[in-house]
Amino acid sequence: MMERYALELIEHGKRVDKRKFDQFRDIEIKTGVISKAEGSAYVRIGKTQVIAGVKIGVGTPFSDSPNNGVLIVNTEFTPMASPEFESGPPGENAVELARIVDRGIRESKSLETEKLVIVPGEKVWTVFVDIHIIDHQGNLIDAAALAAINALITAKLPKLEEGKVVAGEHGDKLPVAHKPVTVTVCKVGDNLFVDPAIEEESVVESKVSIAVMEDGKICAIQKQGASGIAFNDLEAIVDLAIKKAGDLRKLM
Amino acid sequence: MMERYALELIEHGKRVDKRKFDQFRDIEIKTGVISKAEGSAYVRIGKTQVIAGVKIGVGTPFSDSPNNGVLIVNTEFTPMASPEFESGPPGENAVELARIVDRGIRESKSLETEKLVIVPGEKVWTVFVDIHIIDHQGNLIDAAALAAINALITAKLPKLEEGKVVAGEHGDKLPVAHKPVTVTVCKVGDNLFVDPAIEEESVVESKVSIAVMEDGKICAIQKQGASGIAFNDLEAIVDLAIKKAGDLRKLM
Amino acid sequence: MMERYALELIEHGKRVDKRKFDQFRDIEIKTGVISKAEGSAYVRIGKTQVIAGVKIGVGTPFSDSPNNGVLIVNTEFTPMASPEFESGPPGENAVELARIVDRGIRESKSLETEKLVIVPGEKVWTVFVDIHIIDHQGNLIDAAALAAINALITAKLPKLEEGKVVAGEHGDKLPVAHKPVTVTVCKVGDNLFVDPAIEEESVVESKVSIAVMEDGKICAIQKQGASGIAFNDLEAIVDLAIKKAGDLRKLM
Amino acid sequence: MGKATDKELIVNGRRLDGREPYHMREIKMSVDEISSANGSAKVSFGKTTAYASVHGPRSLFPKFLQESDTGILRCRYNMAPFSVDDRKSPGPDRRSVEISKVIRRAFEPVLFLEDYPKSTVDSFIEIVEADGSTRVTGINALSMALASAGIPMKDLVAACSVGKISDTLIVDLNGVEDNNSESDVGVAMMPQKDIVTLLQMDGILTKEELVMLLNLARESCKKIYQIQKQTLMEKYRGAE
Amino acid sequence: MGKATDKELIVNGRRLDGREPYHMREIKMSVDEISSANGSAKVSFGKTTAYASVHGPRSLFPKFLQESDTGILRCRYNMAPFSVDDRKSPGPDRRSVEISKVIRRAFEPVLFLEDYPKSTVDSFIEIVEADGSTRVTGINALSMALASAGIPMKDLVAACSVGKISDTLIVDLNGVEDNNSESDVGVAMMPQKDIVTLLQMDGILTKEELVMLLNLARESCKKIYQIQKQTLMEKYRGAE
Amino acid sequence: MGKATDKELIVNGRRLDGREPYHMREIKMSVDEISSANGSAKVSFGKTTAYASVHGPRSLFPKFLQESDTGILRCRYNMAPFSVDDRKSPGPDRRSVEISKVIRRAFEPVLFLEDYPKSTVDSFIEIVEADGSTRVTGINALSMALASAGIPMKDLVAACSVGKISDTLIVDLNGVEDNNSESDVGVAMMPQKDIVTLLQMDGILTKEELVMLLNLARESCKKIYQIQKQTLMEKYRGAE
Repeated sequence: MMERYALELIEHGKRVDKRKFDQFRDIEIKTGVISKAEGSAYVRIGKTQVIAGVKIGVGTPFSDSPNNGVLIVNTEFTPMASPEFESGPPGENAVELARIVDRGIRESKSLETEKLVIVPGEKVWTVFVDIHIIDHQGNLIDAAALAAINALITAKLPKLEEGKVVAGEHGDKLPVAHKPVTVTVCKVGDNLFVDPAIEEESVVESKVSIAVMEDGKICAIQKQGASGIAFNDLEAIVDLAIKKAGDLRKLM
Repeated sequence: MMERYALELIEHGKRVDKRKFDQFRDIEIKTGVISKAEGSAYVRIGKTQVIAGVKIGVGTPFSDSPNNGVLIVNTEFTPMASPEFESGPPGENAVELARIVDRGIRESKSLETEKLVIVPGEKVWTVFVDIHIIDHQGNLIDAAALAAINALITAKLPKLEEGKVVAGEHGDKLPVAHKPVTVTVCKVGDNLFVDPAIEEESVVESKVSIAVMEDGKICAIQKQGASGIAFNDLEAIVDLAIKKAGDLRKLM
Repeated sequence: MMERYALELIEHGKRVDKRKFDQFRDIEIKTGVISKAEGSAYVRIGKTQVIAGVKIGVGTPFSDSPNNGVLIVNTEFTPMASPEFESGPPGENAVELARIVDRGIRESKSLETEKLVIVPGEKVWTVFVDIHIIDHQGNLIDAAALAAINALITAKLPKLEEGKVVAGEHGDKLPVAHKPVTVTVCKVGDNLFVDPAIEEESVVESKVSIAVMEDGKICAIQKQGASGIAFNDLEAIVDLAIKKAGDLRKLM
Repeated sequence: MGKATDKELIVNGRRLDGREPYHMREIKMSVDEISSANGSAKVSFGKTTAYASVHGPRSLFPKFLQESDTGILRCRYNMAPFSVDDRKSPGPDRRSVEISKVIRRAFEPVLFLEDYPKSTVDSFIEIVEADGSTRVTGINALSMALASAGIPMKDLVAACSVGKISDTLIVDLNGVEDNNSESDVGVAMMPQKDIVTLLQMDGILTKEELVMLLNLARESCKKIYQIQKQTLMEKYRGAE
Repeated sequence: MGKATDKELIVNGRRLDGREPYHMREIKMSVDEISSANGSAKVSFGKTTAYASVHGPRSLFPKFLQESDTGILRCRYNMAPFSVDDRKSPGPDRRSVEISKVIRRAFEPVLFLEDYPKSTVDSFIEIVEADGSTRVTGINALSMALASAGIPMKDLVAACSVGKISDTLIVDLNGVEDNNSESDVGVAMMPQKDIVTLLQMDGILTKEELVMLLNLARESCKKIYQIQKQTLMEKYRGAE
Repeated sequence: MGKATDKELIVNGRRLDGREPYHMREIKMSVDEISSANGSAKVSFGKTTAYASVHGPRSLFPKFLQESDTGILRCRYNMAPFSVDDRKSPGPDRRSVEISKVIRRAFEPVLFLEDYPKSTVDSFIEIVEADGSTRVTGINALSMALASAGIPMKDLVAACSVGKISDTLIVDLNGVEDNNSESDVGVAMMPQKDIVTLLQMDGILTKEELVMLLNLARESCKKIYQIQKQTLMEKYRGAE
């Protein structure tokens, strides 16, 4: 029902909640919401709610990058957040979301992993970013990416004493060099729009998530959806993402 | 059929096997039944049969208790023992049983883990208690707890040579300071009784497993079953458990 | 359809592809087909295609054989190779195949694990033999065993620098002392035959896989199939396997 | 589980966070936090924070799980990886399997499941920050989520933890108290009917101490119930 | 698998436990050990001890596993964690997956599974102590469990291990012999029909040695069969 | 992912393997490599080698997965354990779960799935040697496997990788280039319809660089399409 209605509206240039095609729902960002976490952020886009928490521990580096800390981004689609989510190991959508968020951070070299070495080749900081979906009302990717980067830029390293973490005490800020922002551009017919509400999401033919850096450079792209995109439409999609990423960044 | 019959009997103050409400079926305890195990016990309560085996190996301590050995209690409900048990990883009933038995031992500080250190902070004894159900004819929890503590109090530490276990040779007794006994009190209507046969177990409305120490102190409680218990009934349940625990202890 | 036809033919002393009972389909063996692997072999028996790849890494020895390298044989029945194979962890047929191939190599002492020690008791070479089924058209066991031994005898140890493997560079040959060959003898009624095509395989009543060494000694046997075998038939089965193993070995 | 501390936990009759023994931490409750669910709530006791949501009653699939004469309740208790000092690996562990079971048991007595044959009520508790007493906080949240979903209940369920620490009986254990207590007890009740639906106890107590703690828990559950009721009334005032 | 020993395993024609090469260990057999099962048995060869139980024939669920024209046999071979020197992690490993399969194959020829369409016979073997020859001990137990369940069989199945050690052919390998043998062979037979239903061999043998071992195994299976038959007759004498 | 190298990757305008920036490696394609499948193909770009096979359209079981008004496409991308420098553990990891999804998405637009209600087209890609650009090589193979299975398609799908390395835009990254690139882009297209069905990009690019790379990818896909078409025509010439 709602889906057909949403589709008809889009075809007439309108949206279920009267927004413009290039308009996000209202956005709320709160950081430091989980005191047990080294960094955390709550992001609400419309009714979509996400918490990202950063936990930092001592680990071993990967053998092929002995002088770098480790970044691990993980998402669980807890069934609390949507009647469509099921218990169990992450499905392909949760894996894809985590990997898109991961690449936005990793490929922009936002996290300065070379500064996360404790003992070269042996001990490094392992930075876990866990994204917990509280309420799924559309556009999870942009919300999750926004929560992740906000949790990272407010995170502090744990305090070390004799090589062991002291629970509850913290030292320097986690070194984060960039603030990539991810914008997902949706396509229905010839219409491009951003920030789909959940009713709109189910009628989207294809969408492209694009992570954009402060200087407008692009650091990650992922096409999604069951339809193809005309080659000649790609540039307009990229342009829209870059424009909206700038708007979103102002909220941070 | 049997269930309805069991229920009617209980409501008339009787039981399927003519026992009194506060009476256990006949109990058999044999220790040292598995020579490959560091400690073992076979317990039969009526037709319910359980074997507990203790295996002790060299492990690393948990980082938050570097000067303590490790206790791990595990149960598998092998499908051999009941047409209701299925192959696969432990279900919630097997997990709950293992955790109830575990807490009875752990919370009473029966196993003196501080005496199980080989190299402080690095090497400790890890004590596995595995409970194998042979025949499930009711009251698994009490049988399992009884088998576990009997296996522990008869267990010996492996012999160490140059930091390695010598297979088949043993040294000192495993240090066990207490002998908690678990009694599960069942409730149907206003009737309290112990040691349910399997036909009775399926009509039990709620039950409370209580681990009791030598001095009558309580070291673990778990309410089970789909019905609530009137607050004012709790004390009588605890009293009955303490009384029967004393009786059971005489068999050890 | 094809199965009934295959069965009728066998009962008349014939086969679907006009072969004799003791005749293999044409066999192709290519080694060195995967340059990323330390050793590899492609084997085709009729339309059945298998690739075995050997990867060698630095690992720790088993505690009960500190002065031996480690051999691990693994098979995945990728669903690519047959409409009957399903995704997921190896089923019982894949496990059985891997273990039959493993025993043919291990029990013949073909891989000289005592020569695979880097630091005694601490570091040894771990030799993985992974068997990838490309096309399943019958007689996977003989094809897999043939691919595995051919991959092993052409494998080279990785080059070590300061205890670490140098990617892409190799040193000495992997020490392999024997070349066992496995032949599976099939039984339908009173007929014994080798190398079943897939249509024949589904009507086989029982079969025996036998690994044979250069000198005709036997190093592993596994009976398979849902029917028993008359005790008095066993010797003829062994004789046929020994004879055909000699033929197969000439192709290596 | 738990990290020991060397500090005295009761000083001059006060706990480390300044509370008197029988005082609970600051309690925050709200409902309808999750628009995708049929009912939801968020409850904090101090820093310990739980979300709960309810989906259903809805048809149960696959069909072989259905019971023809009654509905079933399913419950999942889960801790977010970042909710604890050392990151928790995602997915159920033995602790959460057991807690999910006893929480389900704590609610089965209050629902009219026989009214929903072949159906399931799916309930979810997510602990986003854990500073002790997580399971009882989750139960308090789930109780309100079920109410906000409009699912008929015989009574609300209120829950709290009590325990013994430095020979003192206390109410509402926080994380450091939980890890260092001589004994802790979790209780869930139908407060109007005076019926206990969850009871778990760890550590050493005399019977007399246990009875005193149970009475403390009963009183505290009644206070919690008042807050639950008031929160629901403020939200759904129009409907009364 | 297996820990080598430096000891001589055959001294003056005797094995370390005093047996002559062709002698089996003490064999104990009993049936109806597990009241919850349709049939059950317990068998020991020396310290090696196996329980077996049978549930069924019973309807098979989920339905897509059913075969319309025949029943199926399912088999699970499992070792208790405490049954071996180094604790075995619970759950199936590759060894037990393979053994479960070959044991199933060892019994399919003796059952009339076509008499139970859409049904399953579920059989379970639990090794509670392992001192060599566990799979054949389990087979002997399962054979008697099927008989005690009253499931029609074309013949009993009897099984034993044979092997070669210090150039000597032996019967019924114990743990240390198993770990140090030059070769070991597991055989299961329908003893009255002289049909082999399980055959597995490891290690190096000439064909002549293999044939001698197979004959030894046949003789030993016949002895085991006599004990099985006698145990069943003593138990069910009244029924004959 | 990836091991850095200290070498210069572009020397005198040539890549380490001697290629000019826009040149692809040697491409080999063949179809009907797997007789057990309805369609199959093998494609190599240099050392990178992928097999693909297709089973179906066939009925989908269990039934609750069926969609009444359309067929579904399932896709599995997998790397053989021996295909990479450090042995890959068997089984899906997060990378292969994601790649399987985007590859499925790359083919859904070209199939007439609505013609196969309640059915599935099962497609499999196995990478037996991995030297960069494995997913696009797999896509090229799967495209031909679908064609060889006789499944109607709106267009073939051709795919290639492009990227930026040492400030140079290049086509068809090999393994060492993949691990050291400043940016890499994977593109799959319906070449006759000029429609993009897969687009993934990693690493830092200006919008202008991205547009140039996309155009390079389009040209390369068209070349690949020609080879696909020719391979199919040579094989199935008789059918035209």
